Amino acid sequence: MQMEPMLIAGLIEVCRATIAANSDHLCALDRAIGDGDHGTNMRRGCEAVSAEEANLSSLPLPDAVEKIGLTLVMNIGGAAGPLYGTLLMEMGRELRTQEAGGAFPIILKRAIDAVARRGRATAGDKTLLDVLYPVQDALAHRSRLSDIARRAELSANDTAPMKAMRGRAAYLGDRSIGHVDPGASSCALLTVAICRYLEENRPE
Amino acid sequence: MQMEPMLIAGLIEVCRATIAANSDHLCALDRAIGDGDHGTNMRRGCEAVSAEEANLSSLPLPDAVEKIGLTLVMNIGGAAGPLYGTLLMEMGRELRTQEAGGAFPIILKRAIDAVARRGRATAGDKTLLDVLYPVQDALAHRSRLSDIARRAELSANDTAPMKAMRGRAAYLGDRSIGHVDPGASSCALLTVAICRYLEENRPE
Amino acid sequence: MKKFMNTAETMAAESVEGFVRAHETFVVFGADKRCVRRRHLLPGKVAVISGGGAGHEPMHIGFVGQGMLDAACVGHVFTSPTPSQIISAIEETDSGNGCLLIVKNYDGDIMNFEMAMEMAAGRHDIATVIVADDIETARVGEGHGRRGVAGTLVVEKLLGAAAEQGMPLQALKQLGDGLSARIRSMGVALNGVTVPHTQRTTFALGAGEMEVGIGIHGEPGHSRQPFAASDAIVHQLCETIVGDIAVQPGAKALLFVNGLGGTPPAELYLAYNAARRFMEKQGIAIERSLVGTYVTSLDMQGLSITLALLTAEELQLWDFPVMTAALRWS
Amino acid sequence: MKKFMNTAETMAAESVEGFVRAHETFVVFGADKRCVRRRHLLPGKVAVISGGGAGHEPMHIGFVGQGMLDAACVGHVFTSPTPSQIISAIEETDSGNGCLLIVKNYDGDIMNFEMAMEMAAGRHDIATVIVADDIETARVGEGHGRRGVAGTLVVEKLLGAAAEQGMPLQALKQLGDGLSARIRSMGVALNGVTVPHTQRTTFALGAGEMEVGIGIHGEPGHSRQPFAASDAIVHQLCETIVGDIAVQPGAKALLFVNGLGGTPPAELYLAYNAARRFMEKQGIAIERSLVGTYVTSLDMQGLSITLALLTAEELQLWDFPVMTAALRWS
Ligand SMILES: Nc1ncnc2c1ncn2[C@@H]1O[C@H](COP(=O)(O)OP(=O)(O)O)[C@@H](O)[C@H]1O
Ligand SMILES: Nc1ncnc2c1ncn2[C@@H]1O[C@H](COP(=O)(O)OP(=O)(O)O)[C@@H](O)[C@H]1O
Ligand SMILES: [Mg+2]
Ligand SMILES: [Mg+2]
Ligand SMILES: [Mg+2]
Ligand SMILES: [Mg+2]
Repeated sequence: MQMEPMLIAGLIEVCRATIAANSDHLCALDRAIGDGDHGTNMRRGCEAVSAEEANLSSLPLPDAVEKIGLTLVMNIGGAAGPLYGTLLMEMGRELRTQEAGGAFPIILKRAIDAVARRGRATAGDKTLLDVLYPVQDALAHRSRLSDIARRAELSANDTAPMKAMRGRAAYLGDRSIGHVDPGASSCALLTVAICRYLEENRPE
Repeated sequence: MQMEPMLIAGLIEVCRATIAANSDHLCALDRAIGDGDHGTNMRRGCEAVSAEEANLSSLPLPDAVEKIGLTLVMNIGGAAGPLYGTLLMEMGRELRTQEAGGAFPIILKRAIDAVARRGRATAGDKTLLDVLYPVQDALAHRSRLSDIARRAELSANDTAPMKAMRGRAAYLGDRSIGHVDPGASSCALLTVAICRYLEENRPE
Repeated sequence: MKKFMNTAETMAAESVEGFVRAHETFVVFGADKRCVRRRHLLPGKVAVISGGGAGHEPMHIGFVGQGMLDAACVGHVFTSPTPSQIISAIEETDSGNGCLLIVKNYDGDIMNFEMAMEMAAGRHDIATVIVADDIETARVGEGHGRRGVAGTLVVEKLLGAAAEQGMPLQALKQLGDGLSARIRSMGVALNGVTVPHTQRTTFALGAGEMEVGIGIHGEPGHSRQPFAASDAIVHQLCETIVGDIAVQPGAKALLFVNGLGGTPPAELYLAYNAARRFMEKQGIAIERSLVGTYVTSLDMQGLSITLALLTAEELQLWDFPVMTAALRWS
Repeated sequence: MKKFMNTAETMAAESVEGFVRAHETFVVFGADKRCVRRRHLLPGKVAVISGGGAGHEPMHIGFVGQGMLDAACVGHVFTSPTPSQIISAIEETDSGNGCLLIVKNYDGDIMNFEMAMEMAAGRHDIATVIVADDIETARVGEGHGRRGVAGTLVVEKLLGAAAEQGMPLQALKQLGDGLSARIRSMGVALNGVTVPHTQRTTFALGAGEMEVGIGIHGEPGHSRQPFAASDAIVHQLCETIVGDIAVQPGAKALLFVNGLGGTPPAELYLAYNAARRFMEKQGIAIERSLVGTYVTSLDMQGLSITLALLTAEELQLWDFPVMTAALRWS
């Protein structure tokens, strides 16, 4: 999987647009079991990354990815900032150490583990991890892009029956059951958008 | 007009009952152009007088009337306390100085003037004075009790088109127009009740 | 209407009792709970006394203590205290140097304090300062005067400090009377309030409405207007205030943004920010500031802005140590 | 939803700006307004820093000043500040004696402070105290801990006083960690709040409902119950608190009734009155009291009750002079 500056710019834009279009929906999900700001938080982060896009495109891929993570951390705040930020910062660092290409599923796995450590969370806690791990799994099994996207969507929906063990939703205990986790939802939306973009702009 | 302890007790009870029955209505009137407490204030005053009834009946009439006034002042607060209190305190004092009977319209006139001084108000200011003065006038013209009662009711209604110049309602300026003044209304209700009671218990 | 209360009848009394218990190191109930007074009276000073209906907390009980009031009387909700309460406060705090009564310009307050003064006059030397800082009412009634609202805090602070420093009664009265031309307040409400006894709101506002020129008794204000952005609201209040008060070049002022009970500190600070900009644009030097919930109208959502043009001496009185529940500095 | 605001995006920033201007004698913005800090830092002491989302004012900026915090970071509404803000606060206030970060136990706050600490670790000596005083949540989640709510004020006051008196970093951390078992809070809301960005309430309550066990981010609480008389509500909160904290015979305590933003002082004092009676019946000596609006959830109508069991030394730290916007005594 060979990334190019054009591709980075495209992905940044596709993520920004996806979040912008779904910001209200994500806030609504967060209102049900959290504090109602997840859409706003994600939008602020994506806009900050977009604003940096010119600088980012000139960087080597690992640096660009790490920088995107740092930009998210330094602009989002809340829970989403450190979580999405750690994901990308770790991914950038892993990309840098594992210069040889091809090991992306492993890189992603390590980045997701870093997110789990940051959040002191595990799979099943009703968080974005419950989308990230299945997506990584699909990737590791060389699923098609459309299947990865589908897996992300299903996984987000699968958070509904879970009882939240981390984040604000955990304060609700059993009352968190029956609602889709906002972080899982944003993660699925982004995964779907990225898969679709890659599908359409497949570098072959 | 010869007052007897029984009559005093009866009047106290009739006033208390009238205010109790109309307390919500008086609060509603006060909500429209004041702060919504006139019924509550009057009820508190009447209940305090009722509680004192045993002591009052043993006093000579002027003392009893003055004491009723003082009890109103010391228990009502707000605007109504000093106004109704002054009315009865002055009436008691006048009754004492003018020992000879028969001059009740003059006694009442002096007491009403004291109320006007206390409130720095005059007829036409949209206050209880706009019931008190017409009632005194009817009394001076030796109207029948039922006519006095009717005059009180009409006078209270006549405060509706007036613009308030005193009391909280004055802060509303033209917006006070179109509402019956709560103090005028309580005054009319009491007058009607007293007239009816005297009619039924006419000491003849 | 949801309030933390048990019964409407006992609400004011329970609240005052909680207040006294929370601040028992420096306040105490007077006899029969007719007033709340300083625990440690300072002999030799003029007693400074105020009072009013309940529903305006922390005013006035929150201003009882060193450097401000010696006693405060609380009436029923939105109802002036009775003369018996006021007489009690006078008797408990007058150390022979006279009493200054600070009275908000409402007919009910005026009449009750006046009757108390008449009844106590033989035994006590008493003077009265009437606070009438509200801006809107002067335009409405003809000559019956303005209401006393949040500016009362400023008058009580300055006179309390002067009394604590030994100023005699007549000088205090003169100082108080002189302040009235230089303190102006104006308020806006985003909702009406529910009087506990009646369980009904005093006036109802739609989602897009606000009531401008309100007082502190839940009475409707001067005009109903479409709800607007904070800066527009603040601008209107400030413009009216500045248009009504004689601002000399080089004027020094205290700017006070007061919450009416249901408005949180964050919004008050946001409004203060705009008010301060406005005043400074007018060439008024804001030398002192106060932002908070001090003079309330039950749980009314809304605020008032007070501008007090003060002399250097008056600013010093503002700075003078105060040790009360609501204002405290040294 | 009617709020004094201009735009949702600028609300928090405008409010903080108003705050800084109103209190400019003792607070000042840090670089790029990333934090609010003491104007006059005291060299030689450990820097005490806190922060959190906006919407809880006056916490934490209202606690910046002599005897309490050296700096506070404000995030967006209900959103933890970013590591860049926290790092900025550390850099501006660390005089070489280390920094104590006081963090409320929310995953967002914990993670942002943690990342800041990792990023600044090389250049600064940093310790963290986590405040987790909320009572309800421990019953719910399994072991992920309680929320940090109004008890944060108590922790910040005591640690701020100790730092001002020269206590070194590790001793401060020990003191702070030791407090956590002895401070408990529980809150109740009478309405949900509207987050300005979304213009929607976080949860909706009917006229006869209340939400018990709420935090301060507008999130729903532990259970929805029928609205009740104040004494019944206070009784439930107090009973839960006392059942959750190890009260020794002869225990001395601070009792703190906190308004959540839309509840007026009179109601808070009424609730305090009942809480105090309850605690004293349990044999707990209420040695200090605090009643007021300090730790808010935007304009939420509601309150929380905090009980802090304190040693004689800790009571002295509470009494130690403090000079901030929200707490001030000497
Ligand atoms: N400790 C945690 N570990 C992993 N994910 C978490 C954790 N806490 C929260 N999240 C995720 O973050 C999402 C909420 O993000 P957001 O609303 O932006 O932050 P906040 O909760 O601070 O308002 C949750 O839906 C969940 O997916
Ligand atoms: N200055 C005044 N002179 C004469 N009557 C007045 C004056 N002020 C108020 N009133 C009367 O008092 C009534 C209001 O009484 P009430 O509601 O009990 O007191 P408050 O206005 O203090 O709440 C008014 O309706 C009016 O009739
Ligand atoms: Mg959220
Ligand atoms: Mg009234
Ligand atoms: Mg009244
Ligand atoms: Mg948040």
